Amino acid sequence: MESQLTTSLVTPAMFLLPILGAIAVVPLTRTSPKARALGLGLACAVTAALSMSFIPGVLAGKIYETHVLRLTPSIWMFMRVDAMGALFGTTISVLWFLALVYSAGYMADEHRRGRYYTFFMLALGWTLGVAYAGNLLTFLIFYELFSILTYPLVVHEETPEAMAAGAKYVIYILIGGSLVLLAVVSTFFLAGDQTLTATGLLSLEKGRTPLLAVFWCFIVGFGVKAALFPLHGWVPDAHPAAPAPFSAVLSGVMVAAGSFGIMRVVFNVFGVKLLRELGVMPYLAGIAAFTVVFAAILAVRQDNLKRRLAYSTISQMGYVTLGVALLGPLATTGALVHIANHAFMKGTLFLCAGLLIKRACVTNVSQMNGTARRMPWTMGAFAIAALGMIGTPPLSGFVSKWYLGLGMLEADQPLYLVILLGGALLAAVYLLPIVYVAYFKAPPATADVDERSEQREAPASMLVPTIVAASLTIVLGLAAAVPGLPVSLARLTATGFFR
Amino acid sequence: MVSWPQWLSLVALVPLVGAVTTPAVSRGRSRVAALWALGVMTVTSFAALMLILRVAREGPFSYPFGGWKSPIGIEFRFDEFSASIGIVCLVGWLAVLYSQRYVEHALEEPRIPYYYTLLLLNFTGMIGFAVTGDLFNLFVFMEILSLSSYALVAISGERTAEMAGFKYLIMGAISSLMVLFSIGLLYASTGSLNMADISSRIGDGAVGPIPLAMALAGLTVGFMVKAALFPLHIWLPDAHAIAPSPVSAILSGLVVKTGLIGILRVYQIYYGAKVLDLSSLNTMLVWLGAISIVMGAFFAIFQEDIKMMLAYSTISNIGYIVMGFGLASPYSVIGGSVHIFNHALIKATLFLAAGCLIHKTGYRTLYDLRGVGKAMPLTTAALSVGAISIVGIPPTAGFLCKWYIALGAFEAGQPFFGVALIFGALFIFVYYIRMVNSFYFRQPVHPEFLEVGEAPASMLAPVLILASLCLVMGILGRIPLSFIEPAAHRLLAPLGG
Amino acid sequence: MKKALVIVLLIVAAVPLVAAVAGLPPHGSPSNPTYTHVSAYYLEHGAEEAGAENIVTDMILNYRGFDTNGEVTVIFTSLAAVFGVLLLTGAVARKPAAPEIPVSMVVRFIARLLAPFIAIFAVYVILNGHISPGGGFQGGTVLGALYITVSIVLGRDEARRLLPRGPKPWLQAAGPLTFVGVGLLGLVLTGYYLGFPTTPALAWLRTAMIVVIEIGIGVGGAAVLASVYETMEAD
Amino acid sequence: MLLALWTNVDYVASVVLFCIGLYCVIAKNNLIKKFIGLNIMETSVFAFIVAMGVVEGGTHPSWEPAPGRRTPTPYPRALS
Repeated sequence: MESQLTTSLVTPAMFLLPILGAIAVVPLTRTSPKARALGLGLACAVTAALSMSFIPGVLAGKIYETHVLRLTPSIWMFMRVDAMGALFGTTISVLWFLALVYSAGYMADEHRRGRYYTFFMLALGWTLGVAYAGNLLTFLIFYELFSILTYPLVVHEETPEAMAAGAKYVIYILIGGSLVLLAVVSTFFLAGDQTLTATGLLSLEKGRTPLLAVFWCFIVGFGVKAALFPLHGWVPDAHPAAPAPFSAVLSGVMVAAGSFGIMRVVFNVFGVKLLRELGVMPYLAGIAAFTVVFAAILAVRQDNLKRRLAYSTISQMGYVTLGVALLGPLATTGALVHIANHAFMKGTLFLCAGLLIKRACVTNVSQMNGTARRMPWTMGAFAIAALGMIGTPPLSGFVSKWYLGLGMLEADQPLYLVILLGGALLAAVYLLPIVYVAYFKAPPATADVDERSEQREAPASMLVPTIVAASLTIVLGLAAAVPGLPVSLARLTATGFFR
Repeated sequence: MVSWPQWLSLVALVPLVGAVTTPAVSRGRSRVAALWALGVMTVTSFAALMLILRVAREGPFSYPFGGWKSPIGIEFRFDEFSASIGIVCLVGWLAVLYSQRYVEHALEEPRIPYYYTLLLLNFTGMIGFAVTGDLFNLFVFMEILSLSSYALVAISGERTAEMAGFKYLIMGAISSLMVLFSIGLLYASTGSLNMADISSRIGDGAVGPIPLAMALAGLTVGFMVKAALFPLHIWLPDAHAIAPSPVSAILSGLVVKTGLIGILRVYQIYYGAKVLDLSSLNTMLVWLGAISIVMGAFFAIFQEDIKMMLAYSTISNIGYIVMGFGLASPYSVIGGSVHIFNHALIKATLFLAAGCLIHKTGYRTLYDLRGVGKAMPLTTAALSVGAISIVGIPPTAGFLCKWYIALGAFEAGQPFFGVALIFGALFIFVYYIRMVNSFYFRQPVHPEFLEVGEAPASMLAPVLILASLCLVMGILGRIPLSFIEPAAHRLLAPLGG
Repeated sequence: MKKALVIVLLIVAAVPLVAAVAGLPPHGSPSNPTYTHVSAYYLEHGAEEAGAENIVTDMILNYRGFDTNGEVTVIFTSLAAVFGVLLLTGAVARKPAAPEIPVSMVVRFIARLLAPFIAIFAVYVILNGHISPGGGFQGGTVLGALYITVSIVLGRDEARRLLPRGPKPWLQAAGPLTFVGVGLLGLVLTGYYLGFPTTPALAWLRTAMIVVIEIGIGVGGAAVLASVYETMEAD
Repeated sequence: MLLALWTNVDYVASVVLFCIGLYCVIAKNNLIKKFIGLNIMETSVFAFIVAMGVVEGGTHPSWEPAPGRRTPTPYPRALS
């Protein structure tokens, strides 16, 4: 299928809208919180709708592109919506919308709400920019912006733990960002161009050594964000420190932005052919596989719920990288689909964790005995997402793992299949006990819990997004074959890369 | 109008006349002095604008004083590098505007007219330095500039300020004398003082290489002191931290750049002449630049005083620019030259905003200023924009320099320096994140200043204008870049690049 | 230890400097570029086209007049620096003056006697600058010295009368201002700042312009010297 | 080399003065002495420039204007 280029003015609108929305509501912060919430929700919803509106065109083989701005003769910004970008962008905007609605309830009694909402919306704008970036520089600009400008969200609580986590976050992310910058500069120097193309920018003419250096700079740079071992150090600290709705998007899509970056590098900058010649992918696959198992083992030992989920994110993102590293069409499909599916599953889990914190004052797994009796809807959503994460059919997690598994067989690497299954098993080990204690253990009968035990389910503003996210997990599993949903987009992408 | 030749002489003469008449016109009334200085800067800025428009249209041009042709008399020569007077006028104008309310608080009344006199003399020196085509004239303007800078550092009359000014004076005087001695060597060798003429005469090969090399060394070292390149930076932190904030903005944003313009002039003389192989000098500059980046950033991390921190960060940024010049590839020279402009904007934003904080709260350490973000949201927002910009987060103004110099390092075949540059910026971020943390995310130690509110409009407006320029110039970066490009290519053309 | 380091540094600085000056064209030889290039032009044409008989003055005020314009500004800068940094604050100004050391009658008498002659000599030096060695800088210094003498011998109040408060700031700026004034006149006449009319018919104007500049430099220099002395004495 | 040094002995003298001044500025702790050192350096540079003007058998002064005409006023500030 030949791809045709179409100029679209809607592309920049998608990332400008949340940013302008965030700026426009700043004056409303003091006067009218209601108007602010409505305005932001509207901006976010429109953004999500716009993202979705591209999907039919993309499925028909169109690529929408817009030249936004020429900064200097060698630096220009260029937006491009292809199947991969549309998949990621839609995931981002939908999850963000859910988290935003959830925030209205979650943040109601928190401090500095104006700052929170502003940066929350800005972060949406930047992340969409990453999804729709058409060249490396645009990618870099948005990547750095959303890395830096989410710092106020990470340290929002302003507790010493949050500050420490924030410092760790910034240092990790900046080192990664610097490496990416270095790699982008080198790519521009080596290739003389920076537009992302389906076949890759670089060629072997310049020799192997610079190419290898550039490749590892990219991988390490994005690997920090994608939480590849041993660069994952910031993830387990940042998640518990951040407010729950932000944790959800942080884990769901912002970590995935790193994996998305790796995909862009692998397929659009280097290209499949060149990487096969370079022969570096087995190393990357090894690292990713190790990350899967290692993080899952660590997750088992965590008592803090959000920390356990954070380790789970590291492990799941390892799957994505592993899928990319196998360099096969099916594995790539699986990796892409897993980005979307994981976003909703992990989003659900973190939103549930937030509900538990707010309504039951539960932060640790050991305090969760019997919570399902007080909060049946919450724990129901949690259970669905947990099962999805493990890969239980017919939930969405199963679909992506199915494709990944097929890809491993296709690449003739059955060893990785063992790792895939092992990871799933470990996921069961760290997630199912939570569900078990919540449903089947009696709640503790101590005095101080009694006064809070009055509190039951959260208000609808928080509960509804959580349940929607959980039901998306089911829908994406049951209706995986429907065109327009992740699988179709991912297959389209993969056939484009492996022509 | 644009090509009226007299703009070139007027651009240096207007601030000169304005400066010498300020005490007489104001007669001790500080408000009058401020307005006078503002008016003078407005006229000067207009002249500078005309010149920049003309150089963009026609390329370099010159103005012979007294009608004497170039080697006989003195000429002003306006090329693309001279266009740095544009930023001198812009930042100068804003700093004068800002000064009005700042100094009435910080200085005693009788000093104020002389403060404006010195400020205008300082601009005269910088403008003359940037536009002159004559080596001795360059020295004369450098003296005006240096003397007024020493005095401005010490103008508060406090003991610490006088000591800082003294240190600056000693270093500055030695460097001036080195420059003068080198000018003497060049004059003895060639019999000329006109830069273009010297360049063509030493290119003839009639002069022995040792005096030329020594003159090169003297000029470079002299200008390096002015530019505060490691290890000759020791005067800078005290002087820039202790001076009144608008003065700090000018010293850090503009005055140190004069040394860099001087280095560019030296290159123009020697590259054109092709008598000496400058690669070892360039290697030295690149290394010193790299060390400056790291040292400046490293020391800045340990500063509690906000202005001290900014002063050390200047050393880092000078390192960037010098590294860009030393790499001697088109991209890096363009990047370095543009960073002269961008860093002036950014550092002026930072110092002026810090000045607002000090002016309103009376505190200047990060510890004391905790939680000030709530009291002065606009000022601290400007500071944060400046911080993001100086670290080089795209698409702010500071990013262009990183991009171009790193690209230049690859182009010059020395990727190591590109790596050093990019990772040097990380250090810088560490201390700016400390600053942002203490403004926004920490509990105030002095809760009483939460009620102080923003600085007066005449101080806030320059800060906000500069901060928005930090953002806009990132997006409109192609304007200065395409402007500088021909000059950089002309500079490097004799190298066969 | 420090001393050894300093000496090493000095040797490091001195050896190449000595080598450099040794490599210069031979000292005093008439074939030096210093004579053959630009100076030759000055020597040849200075007397008839520049307006002053003393070629040094030609050079300072005409050919390279703009440098001198800058130098005069440097002097003014130092004045502004002194005023800006040392200027009396209210508190210090109200401090009672230190008891004056009595000056002997003889000294007073001689100072009074000589003062007019010194003044006349200063004026002579200033005005004669364009034909013989001398000029505004030198004459101004003599005038300034006169002021200092008067201030020391006859007392501060006596000296203050020589430099009244009203025109004082204008007098201090006289050097740069007359320079700029004459420069602008040249601009009107010849189209270039500091241009001097070259036609023989206007030779008198050329000389007059040079003399005006000399007077301006002289008065300005004297005023600066006097004011700096005044400020430092009070400090 | 030595011959060249001897011909240019005037210049060499100014270099020696320059170094003496530099020594004073760097090594002395007394501020006044530092200033005297600076003045020595300054004078040495003027001497160097004036020495360039000497021509054997020349009678009339024809040298470049040395900046020595500046009064020493630039530096009295810190003398106090």
